[in-house]
Amino acid sequence: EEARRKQEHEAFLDLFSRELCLEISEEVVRECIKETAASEIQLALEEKAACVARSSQAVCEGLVEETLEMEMAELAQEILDVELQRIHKFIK
Amino acid sequence: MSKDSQMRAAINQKLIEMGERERLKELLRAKLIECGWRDQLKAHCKEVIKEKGLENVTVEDLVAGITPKGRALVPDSVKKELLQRIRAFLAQHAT
Amino acid sequence: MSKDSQMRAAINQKLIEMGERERLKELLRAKLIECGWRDQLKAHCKEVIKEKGLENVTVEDLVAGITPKGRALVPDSVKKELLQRIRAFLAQHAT
Repeated sequence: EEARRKQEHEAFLDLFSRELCLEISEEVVRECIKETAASEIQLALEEKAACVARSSQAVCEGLVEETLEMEMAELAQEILDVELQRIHKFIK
Repeated sequence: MSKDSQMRAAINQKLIEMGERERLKELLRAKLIECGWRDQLKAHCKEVIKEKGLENVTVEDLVAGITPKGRALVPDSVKKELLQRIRAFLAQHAT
Repeated sequence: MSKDSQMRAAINQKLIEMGERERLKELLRAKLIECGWRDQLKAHCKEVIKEKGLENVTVEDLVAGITPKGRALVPDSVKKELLQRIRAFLAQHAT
Protein backbone atom coordinates (compact mmCIF):
# COMPACT_ATOMS: atom_id res chain seq x y z
CA GLU A 1 0.00 0.00 0.00
CA GLU A 2 2.82 2.33 0.98
CA ALA A 3 4.68 1.61 -2.27
CA ARG A 4 1.49 2.18 -4.30
CA ARG A 5 0.86 5.51 -2.55
CA LYS A 6 4.44 6.57 -3.13
CA GLN A 7 4.17 5.69 -6.80
CA GLU A 8 0.92 7.65 -7.11
CA HIS A 9 2.49 10.64 -5.40
CA GLU A 10 5.49 10.52 -7.75
CA ALA A 11 3.18 10.33 -10.74
CA PHE A 12 1.21 13.27 -9.42
CA LEU A 13 4.36 15.35 -8.88
CA ASP A 14 5.57 14.50 -12.35
CA LEU A 15 2.32 15.60 -13.96
CA PHE A 16 2.07 18.69 -11.77
CA SER A 17 5.66 19.71 -12.59
CA ARG A 18 5.03 19.43 -16.32
CA GLU A 19 1.78 21.38 -16.10
CA LEU A 20 3.36 24.07 -13.95
CA CYS A 21 6.34 24.29 -16.31
CA LEU A 22 3.99 24.77 -19.26
CA GLU A 23 1.89 27.31 -17.37
CA ILE A 24 4.90 29.40 -16.30
CA SER A 25 6.48 29.18 -19.76
CA GLU A 26 3.25 30.30 -21.41
CA GLU A 27 2.83 33.16 -18.93
CA VAL A 28 6.41 34.42 -19.31
CA VAL A 29 6.47 34.00 -23.10
CA ARG A 30 3.17 35.87 -23.41
CA GLU A 31 4.40 38.70 -21.17
CA CYS A 32 7.75 38.96 -22.97
CA ILE A 33 6.11 38.95 -26.39
CA LYS A 34 3.76 41.73 -25.37
CA GLU A 35 6.60 43.78 -23.85
CA THR A 36 8.80 43.27 -26.90
CA ALA A 37 6.03 44.14 -29.36
CA ALA A 38 5.13 47.30 -27.45
CA SER A 39 8.74 48.44 -27.11
CA GLU A 40 9.55 47.67 -30.76
CA ILE A 41 6.54 49.69 -31.95
CA GLN A 42 7.53 52.53 -29.63
CA LEU A 43 11.10 52.36 -30.94
CA ALA A 44 9.91 52.36 -34.55
CA LEU A 45 7.67 55.38 -33.83
CA GLU A 46 10.57 57.24 -32.22
CA GLU A 47 12.88 56.36 -35.12
CA LYS A 48 10.29 57.56 -37.62
CA ALA A 49 9.75 60.80 -35.72
CA ALA A 50 13.51 61.40 -35.65
CA CYS A 51 13.75 60.64 -39.37
CA VAL A 52 10.89 63.06 -40.14
CA ALA A 53 12.55 65.74 -37.99
CA ARG A 54 15.94 65.32 -39.70
CA SER A 55 14.39 65.22 -43.14
CA SER A 56 12.20 68.29 -42.50
CA GLN A 57 15.30 70.14 -41.37
CA ALA A 58 17.15 69.09 -44.53
CA VAL A 59 14.20 70.07 -46.76
CA CYS A 60 14.02 73.43 -45.00
CA GLU A 61 17.75 74.03 -45.49
CA GLY A 62 17.43 73.08 -49.15
CA LEU A 63 14.54 75.46 -49.61
CA VAL A 64 16.42 78.30 -47.93
CA GLU A 65 19.51 77.62 -50.04
CA GLU A 66 17.51 77.52 -53.27
CA THR A 67 15.67 80.73 -52.45
CA LEU A 68 18.84 82.52 -51.37
CA GLU A 69 20.64 81.53 -54.57
CA MET A 70 17.76 82.88 -56.64
CA GLU A 71 17.43 86.04 -54.62
CA MET A 72 21.15 86.77 -54.65
CA ALA A 73 21.44 86.18 -58.40
CA GLU A 74 18.45 88.43 -58.98
CA LEU A 75 19.81 91.09 -56.68
CA ALA A 76 23.30 91.02 -58.21
CA GLN A 77 21.84 91.35 -61.71
CA GLU A 78 19.54 94.14 -60.59
CA ILE A 79 22.32 96.14 -58.92
CA LEU A 80 24.72 95.68 -61.81
CA ASP A 81 22.04 96.82 -64.28
CA VAL A 82 21.35 99.93 -62.22
CA GLU A 83 25.04 100.73 -61.89
CA LEU A 84 25.61 100.24 -65.61
CA GLN A 85 22.65 102.46 -66.46
CA ARG A 86 24.05 105.10 -64.13
CA ILE A 87 27.44 104.96 -65.88
CA HIS A 88 25.80 105.14 -69.32
CA LYS A 89 23.82 108.19 -68.27
CA PHE A 90 27.01 109.73 -66.92
CA ILE A 91 28.92 109.06 -70.18
CA LYS A 92 26.10 110.54 -72.29
CA MET B 1 -12.56 18.85 -3.57
CA SER B 2 -10.52 15.80 -4.59
CA LYS B 3 -7.24 14.94 -2.90
CA ASP B 4 -5.32 15.91 -6.06
CA SER B 5 -6.94 19.32 -6.31
CA GLN B 6 -6.33 19.92 -2.62
CA MET B 7 -2.69 19.08 -3.10
CA ARG B 8 -2.42 21.27 -6.20
CA ALA B 9 -3.93 24.20 -4.34
CA ALA B 10 -1.57 23.67 -1.41
CA ILE B 11 1.53 23.48 -3.62
CA ASN B 12 0.46 26.50 -5.65
CA GLN B 13 -0.04 28.46 -2.47
CA LYS B 14 3.39 27.42 -1.22
CA LEU B 15 4.99 28.40 -4.52
CA ILE B 16 3.48 31.85 -4.25
CA GLU B 17 4.06 32.31 -0.51
CA MET B 18 7.70 31.36 -0.77
CA GLY B 19 8.23 33.60 -3.77
CA GLU B 20 9.30 30.60 -5.84
CA ARG B 21 6.77 31.22 -8.61
CA GLU B 22 8.18 34.70 -9.22
CA ARG B 23 11.73 33.37 -9.01
CA LEU B 24 10.92 30.72 -11.62
CA LYS B 25 9.46 33.37 -13.91
CA GLU B 26 12.51 35.57 -13.41
CA LEU B 27 14.81 32.63 -14.14
CA LEU B 28 12.95 31.92 -17.36
CA ARG B 29 13.06 35.57 -18.39
CA ALA B 30 16.81 35.67 -17.79
CA LYS B 31 17.35 32.44 -19.71
CA LEU B 32 15.32 33.75 -22.65
CA ILE B 33 17.53 36.81 -22.84
CA GLU B 34 20.70 34.79 -22.36
CA CYS B 35 19.91 32.33 -25.16
CA GLY B 36 19.13 35.11 -27.64
CA TRP B 37 15.38 34.44 -27.79
CA ARG B 38 14.53 38.06 -27.04
CA ASP B 39 16.87 39.35 -29.74
CA GLN B 40 15.36 36.95 -32.26
CA LEU B 41 11.92 38.18 -31.26
CA LYS B 42 12.98 41.80 -31.65
CA ALA B 43 14.32 41.07 -35.12
CA HIS B 44 11.07 39.34 -36.03
CA CYS B 45 9.08 42.35 -34.77
CA LYS B 46 11.17 44.62 -37.01
CA GLU B 47 10.47 42.36 -40.00
CA VAL B 48 6.71 42.39 -39.37
CA ILE B 49 6.68 46.18 -38.89
CA LYS B 50 8.67 46.64 -42.11
CA GLU B 51 6.45 44.26 -44.03
CA LYS B 52 3.13 45.69 -42.90
CA GLY B 53 4.16 49.32 -42.47
CA LEU B 54 4.32 51.03 -39.09
CA GLU B 55 1.07 52.91 -39.66
CA ASN B 56 -0.80 49.63 -40.23
CA VAL B 57 0.39 47.77 -37.14
CA THR B 58 -0.98 47.93 -33.60
CA VAL B 59 0.65 46.27 -30.60
CA GLU B 60 -2.12 43.63 -30.71
CA ASP B 61 -1.44 42.89 -34.41
CA LEU B 62 2.24 42.56 -33.72
CA VAL B 63 1.67 40.29 -30.73
CA ALA B 64 -0.57 38.07 -32.85
CA GLY B 65 1.97 38.06 -35.66
CA ILE B 66 4.99 37.07 -33.60
CA THR B 67 3.43 34.74 -31.01
CA PRO B 68 3.69 31.47 -33.01
CA LYS B 69 7.36 32.08 -33.77
CA GLY B 70 7.95 33.29 -30.20
CA ARG B 71 6.61 30.04 -28.77
CA ALA B 72 8.46 27.89 -31.27
CA LEU B 73 11.76 29.59 -30.62
CA VAL B 74 11.94 28.78 -26.89
CA PRO B 75 14.82 26.28 -26.68
CA ASP B 76 14.09 22.84 -25.24
CA SER B 77 17.11 23.20 -22.96
CA VAL B 78 15.51 26.23 -21.30
CA LYS B 79 12.22 24.41 -20.78
CA LYS B 80 14.14 21.43 -19.39
CA GLU B 81 16.03 23.59 -16.92
CA LEU B 82 12.80 25.16 -15.70
CA LEU B 83 11.22 21.74 -15.27
CA GLN B 84 14.20 20.57 -13.24
CA ARG B 85 13.95 23.60 -10.96
CA ILE B 86 10.25 22.91 -10.44
CA ARG B 87 10.91 19.24 -9.69
CA ALA B 88 13.64 20.11 -7.22
CA PHE B 89 11.32 22.53 -5.42
CA LEU B 90 8.50 20.01 -5.29
CA ALA B 91 10.80 17.27 -4.06
CA GLN B 92 11.79 19.52 -1.22
CA HIS B 93 8.41 21.02 -0.35
CA ALA B 94 5.63 18.73 -1.59
CA THR B 95 5.73 15.89 0.86
CA MET C 1 18.49 54.95 -50.99
CA SER C 2 18.66 55.56 -47.26
CA LYS C 3 15.54 56.02 -45.13
CA ASP C 4 16.38 59.69 -44.65
CA SER C 5 16.76 60.40 -48.36
CA GLN C 6 13.52 58.54 -49.08
CA MET C 7 11.76 60.63 -46.49
CA ARG C 8 13.28 63.86 -47.86
CA ALA C 9 12.13 62.95 -51.36
CA ALA C 10 8.63 62.15 -50.09
CA ILE C 11 8.38 65.45 -48.19
CA ASN C 12 9.58 67.45 -51.19
CA GLN C 13 7.16 65.67 -53.49
CA LYS C 14 4.22 66.39 -51.22
CA LEU C 15 5.26 70.03 -50.84
CA ILE C 16 5.50 70.41 -54.61
CA GLU C 17 2.27 68.53 -55.36
CA MET C 18 0.26 70.73 -53.06
CA GLY C 19 1.91 73.97 -54.13
CA GLU C 20 3.29 74.46 -50.64
CA ARG C 21 6.91 74.61 -51.77
CA GLU C 22 6.23 77.72 -53.86
CA ARG C 23 4.20 79.26 -51.05
CA LEU C 24 7.07 78.65 -48.63
CA LYS C 25 9.56 80.25 -51.00
CA GLU C 26 7.27 83.25 -51.35
CA LEU C 27 6.98 83.47 -47.58
CA LEU C 28 10.76 83.34 -47.25
CA ARG C 29 11.23 86.06 -49.86
CA ALA C 30 8.74 88.26 -48.03
CA LYS C 31 10.47 87.59 -44.72
CA LEU C 32 13.87 88.45 -46.21
CA ILE C 33 12.55 91.81 -47.33
CA GLU C 34 10.74 92.40 -44.04
CA CYS C 35 13.80 91.70 -41.89
CA GLY C 36 16.05 93.98 -43.97
CA TRP C 37 18.13 91.17 -45.50
CA ARG C 38 17.57 92.46 -49.02
CA ASP C 39 18.58 96.01 -48.14
CA GLN C 40 21.68 94.89 -46.27
CA LEU C 41 22.72 92.72 -49.16
CA LYS C 42 22.05 95.47 -51.67
CA ALA C 43 24.41 97.71 -49.75
CA HIS C 44 26.96 94.91 -49.69
CA CYS C 45 26.66 94.50 -53.48
CA LYS C 46 27.44 98.19 -53.92
CA GLU C 47 30.46 97.89 -51.66
CA VAL C 48 31.82 94.94 -53.64
CA ILE C 49 31.30 96.79 -56.93
CA LYS C 50 32.97 99.89 -55.52
CA GLU C 51 35.86 97.84 -54.24
CA LYS C 52 36.49 95.85 -57.40
CA GLY C 53 35.42 98.40 -59.96
CA LEU C 54 32.32 98.03 -62.12
CA GLU C 55 34.32 97.06 -65.19
CA ASN C 56 35.88 94.13 -63.37
CA VAL C 57 32.70 92.58 -61.96
CA THR C 58 30.44 90.03 -63.63
CA VAL C 59 27.12 88.84 -62.17
CA GLU C 60 28.83 85.57 -61.20
CA ASP C 61 31.63 87.43 -59.41
CA LEU C 62 29.15 89.52 -57.56
CA VAL C 63 27.05 86.53 -56.53
CA ALA C 64 30.19 84.73 -55.33
CA GLY C 65 31.24 87.84 -53.43
CA ILE C 66 27.97 88.30 -51.57
CA THR C 67 27.05 84.65 -50.95
CA PRO C 68 28.83 84.13 -47.59
CA LYS C 69 27.28 87.30 -46.15
CA GLY C 70 23.95 86.49 -47.78
CA ARG C 71 23.82 83.15 -46.01
CA ALA C 72 25.04 84.51 -42.69
CA LEU C 73 22.53 87.35 -42.66
CA VAL C 74 19.43 85.14 -42.75
CA PRO C 75 17.98 85.43 -39.23
CA ASP C 76 17.56 82.17 -37.31
CA SER C 77 13.98 83.19 -36.50
CA VAL C 78 13.14 83.18 -40.22
CA LYS C 79 14.61 79.69 -40.70
CA LYS C 80 12.79 78.53 -37.58
CA GLU C 81 9.48 79.87 -38.84
CA LEU C 82 9.96 78.13 -42.14
CA LEU C 83 10.74 74.83 -40.41
CA GLN C 84 7.66 75.20 -38.26
CA ARG C 85 5.55 75.76 -41.37
CA ILE C 86 6.96 72.59 -42.92
CA ARG C 87 6.28 70.63 -39.72
CA ALA C 88 2.73 71.94 -39.51
CA PHE C 89 2.17 71.04 -43.15
CA LEU C 90 3.45 67.51 -42.57
CA ALA C 91 1.33 67.11 -39.44
CA GLN C 92 -1.72 68.18 -41.40
CA HIS C 93 -0.99 65.90 -44.33
CA ALA C 94 0.44 62.90 -42.52
CA THR C 95 -0.82 59.59 -43.86
